[in-house]
Amino acid sequence: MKSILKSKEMSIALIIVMLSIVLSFISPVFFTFENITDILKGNAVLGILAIGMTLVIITGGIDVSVAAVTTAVIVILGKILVFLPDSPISIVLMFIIAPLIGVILGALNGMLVSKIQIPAIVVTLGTMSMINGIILYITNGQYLNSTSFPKIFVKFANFEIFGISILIILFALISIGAWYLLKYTVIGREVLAIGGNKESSIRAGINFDKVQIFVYGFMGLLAGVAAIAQLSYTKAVDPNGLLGFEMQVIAAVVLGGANIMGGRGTIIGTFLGVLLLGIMQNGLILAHIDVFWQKVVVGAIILLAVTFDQIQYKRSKDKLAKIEVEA
Amino acid sequence: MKKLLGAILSVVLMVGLLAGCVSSNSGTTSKANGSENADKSGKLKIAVVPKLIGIPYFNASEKGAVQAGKDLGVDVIYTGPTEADAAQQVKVIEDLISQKVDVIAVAPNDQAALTPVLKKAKDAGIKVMDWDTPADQSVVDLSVHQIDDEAYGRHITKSLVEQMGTEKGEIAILTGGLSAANLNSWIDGAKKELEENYPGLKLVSDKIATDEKQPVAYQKTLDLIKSYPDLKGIMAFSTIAPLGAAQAIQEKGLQDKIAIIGANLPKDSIPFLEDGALDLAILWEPDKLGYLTVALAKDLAEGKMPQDGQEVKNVGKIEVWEDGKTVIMGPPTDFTKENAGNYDF
Amino acid sequence: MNILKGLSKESVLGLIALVLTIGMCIIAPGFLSQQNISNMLFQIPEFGLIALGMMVVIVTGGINLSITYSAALSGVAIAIMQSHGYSILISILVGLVVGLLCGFINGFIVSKIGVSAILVTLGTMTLFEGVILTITKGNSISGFSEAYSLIGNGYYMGLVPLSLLIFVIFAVLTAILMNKSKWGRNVYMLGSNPIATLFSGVNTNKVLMGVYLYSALLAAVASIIMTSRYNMAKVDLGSSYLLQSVSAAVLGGTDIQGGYGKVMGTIYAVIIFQVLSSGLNLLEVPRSIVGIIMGAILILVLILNFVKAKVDEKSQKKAQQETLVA
Amino acid sequence: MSKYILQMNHISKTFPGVKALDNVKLEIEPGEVHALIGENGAGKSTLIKILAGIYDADPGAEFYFEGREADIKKPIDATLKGISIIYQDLSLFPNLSVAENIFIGRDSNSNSLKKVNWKHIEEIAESALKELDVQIDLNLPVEKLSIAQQQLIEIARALAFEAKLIVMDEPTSSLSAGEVEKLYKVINNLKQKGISIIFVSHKLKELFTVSDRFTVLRDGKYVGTYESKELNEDKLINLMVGRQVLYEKNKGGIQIGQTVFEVKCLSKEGNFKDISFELKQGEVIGITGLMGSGRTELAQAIFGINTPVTGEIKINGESVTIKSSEDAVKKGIAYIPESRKTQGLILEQSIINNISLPVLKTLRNAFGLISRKKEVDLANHYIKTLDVRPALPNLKTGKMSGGNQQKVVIGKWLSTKPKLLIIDEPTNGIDIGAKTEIHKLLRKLASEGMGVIVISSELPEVLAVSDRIIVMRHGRIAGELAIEEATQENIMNYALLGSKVSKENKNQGKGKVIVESGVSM
Repeated sequence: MKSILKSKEMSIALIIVMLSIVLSFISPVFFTFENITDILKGNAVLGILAIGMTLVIITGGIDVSVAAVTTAVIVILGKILVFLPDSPISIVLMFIIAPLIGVILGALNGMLVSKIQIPAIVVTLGTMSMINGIILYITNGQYLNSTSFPKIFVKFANFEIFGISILIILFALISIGAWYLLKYTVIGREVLAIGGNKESSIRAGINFDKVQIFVYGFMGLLAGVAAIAQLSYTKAVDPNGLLGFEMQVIAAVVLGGANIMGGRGTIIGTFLGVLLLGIMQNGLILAHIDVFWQKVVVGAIILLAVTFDQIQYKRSKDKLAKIEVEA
Repeated sequence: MKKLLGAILSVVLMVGLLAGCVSSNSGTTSKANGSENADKSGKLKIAVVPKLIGIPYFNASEKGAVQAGKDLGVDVIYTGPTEADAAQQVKVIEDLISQKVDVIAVAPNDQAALTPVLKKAKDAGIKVMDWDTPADQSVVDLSVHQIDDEAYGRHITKSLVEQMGTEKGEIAILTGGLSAANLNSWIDGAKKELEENYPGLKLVSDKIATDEKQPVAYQKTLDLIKSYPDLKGIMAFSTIAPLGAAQAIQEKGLQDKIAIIGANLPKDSIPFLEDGALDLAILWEPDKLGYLTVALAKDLAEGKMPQDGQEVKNVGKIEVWEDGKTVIMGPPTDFTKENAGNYDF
Repeated sequence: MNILKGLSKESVLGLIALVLTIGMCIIAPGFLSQQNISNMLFQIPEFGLIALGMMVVIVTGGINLSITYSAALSGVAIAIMQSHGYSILISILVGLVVGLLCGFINGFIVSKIGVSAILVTLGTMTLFEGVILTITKGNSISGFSEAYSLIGNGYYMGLVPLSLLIFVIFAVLTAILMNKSKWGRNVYMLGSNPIATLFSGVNTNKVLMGVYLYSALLAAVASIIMTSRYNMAKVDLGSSYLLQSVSAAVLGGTDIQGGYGKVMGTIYAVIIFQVLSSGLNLLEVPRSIVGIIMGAILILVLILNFVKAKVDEKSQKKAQQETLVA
Repeated sequence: MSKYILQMNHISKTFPGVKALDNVKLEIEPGEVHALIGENGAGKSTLIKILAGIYDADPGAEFYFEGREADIKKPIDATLKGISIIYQDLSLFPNLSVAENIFIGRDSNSNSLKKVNWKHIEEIAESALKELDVQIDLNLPVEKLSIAQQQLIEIARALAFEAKLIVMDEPTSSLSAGEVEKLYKVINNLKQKGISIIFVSHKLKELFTVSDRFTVLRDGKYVGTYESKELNEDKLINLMVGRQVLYEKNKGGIQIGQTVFEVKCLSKEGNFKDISFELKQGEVIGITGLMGSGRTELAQAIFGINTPVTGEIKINGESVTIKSSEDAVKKGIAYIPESRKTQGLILEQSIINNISLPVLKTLRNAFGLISRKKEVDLANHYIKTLDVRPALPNLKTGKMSGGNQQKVVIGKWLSTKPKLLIIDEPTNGIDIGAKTEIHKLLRKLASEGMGVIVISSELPEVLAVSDRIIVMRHGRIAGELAIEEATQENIMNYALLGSKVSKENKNQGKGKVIVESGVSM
């Protein structure tokens, strides 16, 4: 229990709490059920992608093609949805097709990273540029609204349980699922293991390539789910809607305490990272901060958070390095 | 040292290779322009450069431009950067100069940024005009405006007041990007109208950027509604922002409380117009603008300047300002739930 | 594969650049026209400078995501100075100082506090963007003097674009600094193994700080060329170069983990990108396809490098063991 | 059933161009501790890697485990059969808990989505640790443990896998004397359970303490297998290197000159306190002590890496402040760190680049740029004087043997012409031939006027090179011994107890005494 209090998650949780207290003083609206659910709903897509990215980053990789993959799935889904009948089967079908396409694209990244051993950032930079080009070529940026989608889709998108949107539920399910995966499944432990020590993991009989393909595939899978979420959120296909989104995803993950060199990262941390970004976006308008200053504030908070975290980390390391000196 | 020398040498070689090309080819280029194009197909080459390609608005313009090309028997090259970045746009234009087109019509991402390259185009004997968004007026031969910017902004303010049904209360402005010049000039027009005629309306915040993304506009609108519970109206500039804003209104069921006027395309707005979340979309018909641009470009290449009140086929009557080169396509079109279905963009 | 044996990564790339250039000369109409050549020569410098600035940072095992915004910030500073009537020289100086300040912030947090570069520059990227937005309100700033526009648009001796000359000077300077100076050597060593470098009596903090300052300097120079060429400064000035510059550096053979990277390789990569982009445009290939091809080339070249490295390694092992036996 | 648990016959391994193993055999009895010994490059690690399933042996090999032909293709196959390998650099996951580290690898062949049973994992880990009779919090991440504890985790992992054969590769290289004792106990314990152990080590004395039998390899060939009682250290060394190599205790009595280096009351919180000593021209000071006694911390503080410190440092009588390693080099201090591969060398870089690194400033030409010629000359000079092999200045140092790597590091620091050379564990992981060479070199440098401080945990080494020995304990100087009075015993007494117990042994300092490769800390 003690270790939890000292963990990285704690410091970001602290920042969130402080920010929330300040914001609720400034704006009474902040701490309302409606606002909180709006924040969660608005960041569900970010959250789902960030969770996939957490696994990738734990293994020491990175995937900058997430936004492109998600958009690709959205575009394909949009094209398919038009032909689907107005029946629940369509929703089921959507939940089969979207993750499937995502997995295929993600596994492609995984294959290149593991088999050809190209650094992940480079592979995904390449696939990002290719996928973006293909999307643009095919769609020509065509915006598609929900009028042509089956009615059931709109119903699905607006679905709520006790006032909680299906998007938040989706996000929650994914979070819990990924948490379970990391904590309670063999592959999840292997993800942490190869991030912790590549050499040892091979000696321990862990199939390094398999795990890598898995994490990128899983990232793709979540990109597929995120595509459904984004589509439900905007109820429209906007091929440009996620341009540059990968940076936010990565920012959320690293803010959540995952180590970009691998080995460290938790679902709860990432969740907090997403929350922090969401609250900042939301709070700046609520706090009536001049629009032009908003980016300055966000940048400064990111710098403060990472600096603070690093100083903490150094301190704990120094403590560990101490030896007993006779008085 | 050897390696460094090698490196420098190879750079020199590379440059030399290219430079060598310069001398060997400069002869042909200088004699060229009109004749060379003519002997290929005899058709005029008209390049239409949007701010970026791959967004609905400019796709709609493309349709009109291409159609005009077919109708008028000219080659239309519709190409632009993939991001609304002035630097990229300059490169596109530079490449077009290399392609030796006859006319370049550009919707500048940044007025000042394009001035040098447009001058270069002119020096190469290419006719230069702007469309959609004004370029530096000293370099263009013709300036095609869909609309008078200030009048458009004022029109949006007036329409908002009309839809709100009151001249008192809080309103907000959403915009695509803080650095979009044409959006900014419309917003300036709208603000002028507010200041001069509607002192009762209070702008709650400076223009709010939505990054040309629907989810961002949606989120920011939600935040707006929450922080300003008395908000009565929203002006949403850019083709995407109104959709996000309307979506927020729709989902919160505030159709009757908050009026939204958007500067967007009818087809995308239909669900929101029908629902009442979006009260009015005000824009022009971008395909007509594309058509008009090409039509006037052809005339320009043939040495004809437009006349005030001139009737352009498939577009309608145009207005030409006193300077003789500023063309206004016409008044904006109000898209309502009744007529929105009639348009294919 | 055997043909490539013994050639360095850079030479292979140079060969690819040459083949592409020749190919384009043959298939793309007007590729050899004076106009196109001069376009390419005008377009290379700004991108080339930013790519070099990125490369230097990647050699240390870091990355500089704030490079384009620090360039934009310098540009804005120059534009503001000029529009307030200060002389070109003073404006440029102020622009350089502003750029170096950006570099200093990155360098300080990376070297002194030890935060990983990707995090720091992610933060400063947003920060610098915000600062520019706050200053400019998102508008572009222009009002440069005629003389200033010569930097980006003028010719030296009526033939070579001035900006290209500036680029070549800085490329040579970078090559000399990286390969021949004490600092440059330390940069490579630091990129290979920062701890051993520190244990060799090298002040690694200073070296890293130098890297971020130099990266910012190159960005600032690029911004001088850009502001002059585009006659304005704005928040997104050159922002599309960010990921492209990473691609160029990596395509140029720079090891993303640090320790390796050559100026020449990066320049070849920049030339490849330029030739492809101009050539494909002349061929009227849609812009979107250009992106696809660029991505594909990046991955293909890396696969080629991978295969070549495998082959080389094998033959080297053999050779080495033969000498050991003998 | 044969009497051996493991039988490897006709094992050869050919790498492209070189035969690493040539018809080697290895036979292990159940419940024995078997020492596998040979110089660096003799083929020990290749043999172990074949056993571990990392390499395939050349065709014709016979490989039986528990009387059955063993088909080991992947590391995990070996583990599952009951062969556990504990590598020198350990195979742990710093970010994972103790329990998980003990358990890991068992599930790797099962369905990836199978549920991890934490209770089961903890039970197994707990019982394994119990067998070893150690208590470590199961939920602690391994990175928070000491090296000794980590080693125990490795052994516990082997036990959890019900290993019948455990290979320990240099298990004591980073353990303190007390911890080594504990390890011996654990090994005895395992032995009693009938578990066989293959023990790989350079420390001969240690091997005689624990091993029942020895298998000696030389140059990839099998030399023989011997009972422990048939051998003594001389014989063993003979078998290993084919010639007699002995450490000779330093005679002392050299001419000493002025004080070249002095520290006064040097302290750093949590590292060391009130350290004062002087180093005279011509002498070599040996600093020794247990792991965690603060000796490396002290050296790194003097070198400006472990700063800030309080107290005074004087070079040639002049007081200096050293805030960084850069300062230290400027003031004429050189430090050769204990970890050659991470701190001493840049493995991806060439010999030239490594040697020239600290002296780049002096290699500049008229334009202030690095002169390639000067650089190559410098590298070649040290390659020649130190007999670095292979003598290829452009070779990446990562591709060289340990001894030659160490020579490159020494060359790098000699190039700075230091007034003071501190060398930490100078011969760690280096074969005996190269060790004596390095010792001779250190003596020679001192006699030429350089101040030399040798930090080592190998007492024979300390005794062989030093003129004066400083023993540290818990961050303080526990005692100082002139070489004439120093013995392994009284050094140990200082290191362990903080006082000299001087009974007999007085005359051991005199005359030519052969110091066995023995006790180390």
